[in-house]
Amino acid sequence: MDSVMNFALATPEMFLLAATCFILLLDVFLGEKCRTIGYIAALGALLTTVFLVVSSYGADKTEAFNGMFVSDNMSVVLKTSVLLIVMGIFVYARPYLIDRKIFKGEFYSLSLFATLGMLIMISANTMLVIYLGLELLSLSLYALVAFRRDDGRGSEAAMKYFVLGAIASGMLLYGMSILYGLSGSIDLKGVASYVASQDIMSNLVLLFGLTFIIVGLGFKFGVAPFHMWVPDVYQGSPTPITMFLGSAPKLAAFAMTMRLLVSGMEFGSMGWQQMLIPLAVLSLVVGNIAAIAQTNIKRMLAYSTISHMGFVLLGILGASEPGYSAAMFYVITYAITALGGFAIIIILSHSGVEAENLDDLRGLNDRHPWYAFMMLLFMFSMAGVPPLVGFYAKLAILQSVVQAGFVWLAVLAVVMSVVGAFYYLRAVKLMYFDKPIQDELLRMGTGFNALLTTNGFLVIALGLFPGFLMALCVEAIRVSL
Amino acid sequence: MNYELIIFYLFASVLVAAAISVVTVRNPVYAALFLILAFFSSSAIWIMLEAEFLGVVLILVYVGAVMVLFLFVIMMLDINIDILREGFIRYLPVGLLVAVAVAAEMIFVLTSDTIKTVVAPARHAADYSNTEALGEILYTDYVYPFEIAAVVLVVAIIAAIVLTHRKRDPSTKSQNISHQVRVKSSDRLRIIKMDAETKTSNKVGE
Amino acid sequence: MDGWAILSLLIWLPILGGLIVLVAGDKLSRPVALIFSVLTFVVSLPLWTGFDASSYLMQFEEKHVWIDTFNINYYLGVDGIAMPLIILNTFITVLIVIAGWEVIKKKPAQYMAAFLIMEGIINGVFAAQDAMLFYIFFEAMLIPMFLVIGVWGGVNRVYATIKFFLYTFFGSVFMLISLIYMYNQGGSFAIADMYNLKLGMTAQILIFLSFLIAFGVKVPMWPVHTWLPDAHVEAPTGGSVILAAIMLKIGGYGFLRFSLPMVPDAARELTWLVIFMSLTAVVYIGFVALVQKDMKKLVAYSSIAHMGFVTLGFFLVYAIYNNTGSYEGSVLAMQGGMVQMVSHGFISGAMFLCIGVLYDRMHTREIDAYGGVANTMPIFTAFFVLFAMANTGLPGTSGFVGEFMVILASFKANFWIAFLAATTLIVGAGYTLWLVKRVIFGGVANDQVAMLQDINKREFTFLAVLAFAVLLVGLWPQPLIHVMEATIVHIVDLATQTKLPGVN
Amino acid sequence: MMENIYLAIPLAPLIGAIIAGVFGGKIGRTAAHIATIAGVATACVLSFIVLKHIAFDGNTYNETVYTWAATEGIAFNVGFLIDNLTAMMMVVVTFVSLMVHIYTIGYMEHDEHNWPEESLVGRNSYQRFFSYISLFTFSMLMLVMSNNFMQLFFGWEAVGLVSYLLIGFWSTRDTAIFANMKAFLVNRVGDFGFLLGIAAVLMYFGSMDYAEVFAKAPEVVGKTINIYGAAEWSVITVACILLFVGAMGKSAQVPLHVWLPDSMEGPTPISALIHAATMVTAGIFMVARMSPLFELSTTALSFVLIIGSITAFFMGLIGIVQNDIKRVVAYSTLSQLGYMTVALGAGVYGAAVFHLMTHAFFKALLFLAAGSVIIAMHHEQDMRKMGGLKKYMPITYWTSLIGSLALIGFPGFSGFFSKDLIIEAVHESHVPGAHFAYWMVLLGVFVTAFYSFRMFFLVFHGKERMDDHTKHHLKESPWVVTVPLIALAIPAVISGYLLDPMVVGDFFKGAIKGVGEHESLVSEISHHYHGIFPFILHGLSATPFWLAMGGLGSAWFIYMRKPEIAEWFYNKFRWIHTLLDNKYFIDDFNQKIFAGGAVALGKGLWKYGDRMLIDTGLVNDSAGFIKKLAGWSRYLQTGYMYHYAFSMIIGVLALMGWIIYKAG
Amino acid sequence: MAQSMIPLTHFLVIGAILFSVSVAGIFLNRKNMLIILMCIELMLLAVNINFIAFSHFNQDMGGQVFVFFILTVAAAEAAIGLAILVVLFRNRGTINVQELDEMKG
Repeated sequence: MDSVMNFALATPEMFLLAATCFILLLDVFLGEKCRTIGYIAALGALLTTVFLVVSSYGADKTEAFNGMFVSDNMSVVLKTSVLLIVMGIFVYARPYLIDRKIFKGEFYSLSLFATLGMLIMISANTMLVIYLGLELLSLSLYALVAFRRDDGRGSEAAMKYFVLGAIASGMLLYGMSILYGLSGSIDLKGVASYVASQDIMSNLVLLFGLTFIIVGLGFKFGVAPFHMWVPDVYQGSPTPITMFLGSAPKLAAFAMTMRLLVSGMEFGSMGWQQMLIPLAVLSLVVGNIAAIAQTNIKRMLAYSTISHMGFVLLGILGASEPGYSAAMFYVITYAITALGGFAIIIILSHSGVEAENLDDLRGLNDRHPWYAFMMLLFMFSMAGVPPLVGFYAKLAILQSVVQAGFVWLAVLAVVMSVVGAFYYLRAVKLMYFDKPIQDELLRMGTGFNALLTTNGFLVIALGLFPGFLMALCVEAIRVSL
Repeated sequence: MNYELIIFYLFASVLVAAAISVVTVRNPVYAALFLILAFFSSSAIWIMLEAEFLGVVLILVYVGAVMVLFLFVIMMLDINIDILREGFIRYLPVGLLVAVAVAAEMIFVLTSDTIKTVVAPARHAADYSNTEALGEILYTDYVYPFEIAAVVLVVAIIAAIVLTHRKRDPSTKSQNISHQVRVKSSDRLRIIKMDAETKTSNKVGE
Repeated sequence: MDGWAILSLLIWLPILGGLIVLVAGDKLSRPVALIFSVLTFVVSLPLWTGFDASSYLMQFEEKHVWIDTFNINYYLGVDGIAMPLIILNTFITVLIVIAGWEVIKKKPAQYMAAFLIMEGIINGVFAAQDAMLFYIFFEAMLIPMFLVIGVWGGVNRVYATIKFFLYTFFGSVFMLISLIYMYNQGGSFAIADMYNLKLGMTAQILIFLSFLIAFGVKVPMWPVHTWLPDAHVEAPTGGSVILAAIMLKIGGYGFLRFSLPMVPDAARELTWLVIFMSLTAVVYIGFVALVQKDMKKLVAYSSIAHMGFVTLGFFLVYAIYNNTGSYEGSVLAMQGGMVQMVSHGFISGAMFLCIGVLYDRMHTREIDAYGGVANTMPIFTAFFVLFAMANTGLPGTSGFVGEFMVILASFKANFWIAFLAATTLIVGAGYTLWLVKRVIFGGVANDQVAMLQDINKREFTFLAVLAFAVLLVGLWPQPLIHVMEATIVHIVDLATQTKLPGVN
Repeated sequence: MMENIYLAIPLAPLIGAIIAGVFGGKIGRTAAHIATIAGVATACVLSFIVLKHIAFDGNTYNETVYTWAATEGIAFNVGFLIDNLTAMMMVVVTFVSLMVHIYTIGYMEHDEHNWPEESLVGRNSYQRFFSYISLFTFSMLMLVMSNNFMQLFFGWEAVGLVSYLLIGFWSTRDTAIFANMKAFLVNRVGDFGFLLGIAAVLMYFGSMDYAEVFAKAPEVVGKTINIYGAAEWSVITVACILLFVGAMGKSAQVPLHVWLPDSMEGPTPISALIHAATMVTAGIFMVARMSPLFELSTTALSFVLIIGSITAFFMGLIGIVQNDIKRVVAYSTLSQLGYMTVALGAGVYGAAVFHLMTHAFFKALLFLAAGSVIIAMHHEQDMRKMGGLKKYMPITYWTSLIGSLALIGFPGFSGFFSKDLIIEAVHESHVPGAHFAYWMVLLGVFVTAFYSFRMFFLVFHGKERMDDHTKHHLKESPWVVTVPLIALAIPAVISGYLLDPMVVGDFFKGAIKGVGEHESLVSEISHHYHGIFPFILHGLSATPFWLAMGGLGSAWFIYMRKPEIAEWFYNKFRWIHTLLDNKYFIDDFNQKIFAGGAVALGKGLWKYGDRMLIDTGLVNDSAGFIKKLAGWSRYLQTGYMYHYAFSMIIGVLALMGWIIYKAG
Repeated sequence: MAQSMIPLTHFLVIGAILFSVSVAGIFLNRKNMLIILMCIELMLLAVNINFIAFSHFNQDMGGQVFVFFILTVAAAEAAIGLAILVVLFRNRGTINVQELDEMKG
């Protein structure tokens, strides 16, 4: 298949690119008053892309563009999830943007470019494309973080994100250069065949390159000790952007990890397993413990993300199919849950008031029981309490970890999730047990509410019936490896 | 020791020195210039590695565009350079330690047998064109990344505009040439008729 | 009724009811909740009437594939130990709904909904025959309870409820790991399959300890009991009742369902530890209860002491064997533990309801604030003294049966175990009667007591129903003992067979 | 037919109790006492029928009523064992109970005056009281009719409960509610041993049923149990001593006697019924019932004997210094219970039961008489404020005299027969400690006579020391009070003449076992026995009689003739008085060491164990530590970009170092 | 011509040194954001040297293509970085790294 230029496979990406450019132009020509058209167009573009992506499900693993593009079930599932999540973000973001007068076409075009970057990453089959997709995503995100130009925090966050992100890319590239140097190929297949011929634990240079790769991945996931940007950027970004950062890119990071570590270096699992263990442990510890001391709700969620990514790493480091599918399940469901959590923050922070502090959650049950209940679901799901999806995700991960023989890691993980339960409980406590500080009515649009309800419903439904999604993940991993 | 090696060492030392200068000089303008020097030297090294095209591109793109951009920004931001080096010395030991540790660890690994045993390939013949070889694959095998790179550049443009473009302040005065050309005398001068002044109407505050 | 999926109905009917109550709003919530709770209770009765007591096998089974990936099934069934507890649960919930009728003024719909949902979940805990299903219900229960204590609780409710949640959560996560481990060994989460799983000694001991933490916290056993007094003190009356009457039982149930049959060799090895903890609960906690100044705390501590008998009864089996060389007496002990659980459900529930009755009038639980309540509330006094006597294990009340059986059996294990266990006769009577003396008897202590109104019809109803239950079980426990006999014998069988690989 | 009667006997009082208790407020006082009295009367009449059926027609009955619980081949039944012992007990219980019921109508007539005005619980106190005593009758009948240990324990505790309720009947009195709690707790100490004893029986005999247990007793004789260290104890000894600990609690033997004097806080009828005639003798009954077991252990018997003799003598001594009329009777009860226990220890169970019966009558009589006095004195119980009541209350006076003579064992009165028999038996006994016991009981006779007549003289003779108001109202009690007095005075005299059939004859054969050595003891006594009148004559010349007379005489001399002797004695031997007045300081000791100790221990455990170590130390501090960690972790997140970059670099370095280490 | 006299290690060491210098620069530079951006350029330069060296020694054009794209992306990155810097300067009036600590903890 090498030389066949099977362009058709990349239809979704191409369509999305075209649609994005179209929306960009549309925005320029329609002007201020017709922003909603751009919004609808963006949603339409995403939805169409979803259909295009889904239509290729079930096919065998197929490559295109001289082997640089790969389409498999994993990519389909992840892409679909990414696209749907971005759609959700668009819906959630709208009232926020309108309130702050930044309801602009650039938001959509940059987000769509970022989405495109993620799609590219997910389907990447060479280190080069991975890098380019990553940069496309990252550059869009840097700009989005600084999207509120008059906000000092936003620009500070963007600066930090940019610099650290650039360092991380540099390190990733350095690692890639080593891999390239050793294997003589920028292709993952070439790398894979080289690694297969080596005993990784005695090939210091390979391990060395691997280290830098892991750093790059770790940064993208936001796992300790490469997590330092996460809280600051989460806090500084406009909430919809935080929502974006905290959800979809984790899927892309997962895909990138799967491509680099599993497709590229499956035979080197001995090596990267050893490196992922300290990262996972550190993330679980740092994320859960540091979150306790937070008073800012976005920072708290940031630390919580760190700990959740630690869990994802636990799944990956099992280096087994169940582990990968568990991690995939985890990352998808986490993104869904996080989306809901941030949506609540958006609700709380409407009309010029930025909901920053945990105290803003106070008395939410008195102000709007339904929102409070939804938030309760998200929080308990993140804490891993059954029957919500967060529990099931953790269960799958733990199962793979135990299967891989790392019972102590599983124990550590659950102990840390008990610690973590504390701050989720605190959020629930504020909503349910405390009196509201302000009793301003909370009212969002129908679309928003419907989506939020769906989101909450998903958290329960996927918890009660995780079978379908889990089977999807298992199948995706099985076929794609 | 042949002269190739001497040239390598020459450029390498210049490169390293320039790099160190970038991070140590007080004035950002100098830093930018040293960076340009570093690019020049590395460009030379690349050419020694038969990557002529990239060597040239490095000069053209980097020195010609990126570094100019840097200098622009430096000038634009008008930074007080006096305070810029404060604390540098204080953290120097730690910085050095880290740098040396990183370098040592890297060099330790990179000088291991895996790398040492790599045999240098034969040089290409004189009629070999690096540019051509690159060009041949860039638009065929690498068309996909190439397109992505294009998108990345678009994003950069959009992002830069979104971030830095400001709505024009309505009070700012600017030339509009077509406007100037199309101007008529009537636009410039309007003759109005007025009644003669009378004493009675000449009151203060009227 | 065979065709009906009774167990599913018992789980989902109250949950559905809870949702309907939420939708129905505050005004309608009470009658709707009552209807659903009574309905659930009625639905649970066929479990008793249709139960075949001669078999230890699961009855009313339902099995559906649930999560294929991990071979997790929606597998329900009850045997002689689960069935009485389910009925206890449905029964107590009715009382809770009645008890909360007028008292709960803040968000009654949410209150009632929480209890109904909790009822369904707890039924699920007892009915689950798949370990993961059990675990899910086991944990899910925490959410409504967390809210109940936190929203309707007392001054210190936040501390108490978070403590409660984290304690229990902490306890249970280790069990999760153990279950996963066993799944990885045996490829199934079905409890029955786990019974057949061969496990090495180290694995067994670790699994046993994880179960011990999980269930020990729930029971609660000394020294992981300190969440209970706090939770009780802060919880609203209904919360205390469900906590004491049902939730604690889940811990005991877990020991029977999981610890003993799954890791018998470890249980044998560590039986001294459990017995030590149980006896400490009985003696140590008894003394601690003696000096409590808060009525609820006192009863909470007495709950811990009583639950000590449960765990003691369950784990006497190996000690009896070591002492006498036969397992005769183990069934007696285990049944004693089970009866004690059911009986404690009635008695502690009743005690907390009584305290609730007082609290609703006086808004304090300080013992010192009372005195001479008998003078103003004679009918209440009659009930209170009855339940207090039941709490001291007076023969003729249900409190006697379990303690009696356990003490009798414990003598077979060791004189001193029986000796220490029997001290509850003195200490238990001490703290209970002292409470009665200070609260109920004596002259009218203050104006507030003088103003007290005796119980109304609603309060009379639930106290009378419980009094009836307490006396019924006390005077004729045979039906209760009979239904669980076959199951207990089976559990003793399982617990006395080694599961070490290579043996047999 | 008989089954129904057996069932009806306990149930009739129970129904009465329920009617009076639950519906008391609705049906009113008269209906309540009619219902209960009817119940008890039925039981009483039926008991006599049963006595006839069993004792005279020579039947026994041992059947199960229902299975309370059954597991592992052990049946816990509720059932009746009716033999001569039981039948006798039933008669005593129901008869005394009936008398007390009737008496109560008069005694409690104006009970509302005993309650604070506003107290609702006082409104129906009359009905409640009847309900309680009927409930007591039921419980006591369940106890004596039981054919197994479980039911025995049930009755055992149930009578304790009623006793608790009745001692604290006047619940607004602090002393009463203290006394009832004390009574319950001290009884619980006994029950503690009792329950362990039952457990031991179950373990080694494998049954709860009396008949099966007794049948298996010979097999268990050789078995030993290891309790502490290497010492091996005979199972039977351990079981018997444990069971006897229960009896010590219920029958108020030293050192578990402390509750009984305090129990006088309750209304007098129950002092008569429960704390003199019936409940306190449950322990005696129980040991007699268990005689086939006790018989097998000399050690246990010796223990019983010594405890009994200490109680008999030393508790009597305290009676001398009491001024409360009921307390004197209470200490006399203690002392008499000691006598019964001594008899048990000596192995003459029949004598013990015989004394139990006679004592039930005369002590109930004495209590009711005391109650009659109290009614007349407007609930004044201090004897120093009485005197010369003879002329006001003739019936009470004469019945009291009969009771007192019976108590001191004056020949011809019932107490004489039973007590003399016990002293005789102890004298003959070879149980270790019998010698000591003999002297104790012998001296006890003097003491008994002394305090009994001290009381008698102080109350009925001498100066009238009461205030004028009381004096003005002094009159004989109404018929409901006096009729029971008379009705009890009759058996208080004549029941002694049953000595012939009951002890010497084979009345208790089959019910009470006296095998081995002790049987010979009984037969030895029988050998000396030549009929009832020779026995009386012999008694007139025996030491106990003269001791009793001496006691009587000194009481007369000191309190009627020369009160200054008492004064002198008081001043000279104040320490003895202090010692006796403080009941050997046992109460203070208990209060300090046991009650205070328990509270202190509880406080300590709570404060240092629960709160400090577990809650603060383990729970809150670990949570606090994590919080602190969280606080510190915030410092790591400095906000400075170069620190973030530094962390990444350190991460890279560490990862590289780690992997080089791993690979190397 | 014969093969090059300069061993691969030399190039890699140069790359490593550049990499370390840039890392140190980022850590040491606490006042001027611009220098940090330059350090990033240096880091990319180090990577590029690696790629080109490997490309040469592997006789594979992939590395050079990679460098080509890195240069492209780096230019874009620089543009965005500088744009953010400008925004930051406008908001804060400074590009002092030490003052960028509004968010922490």
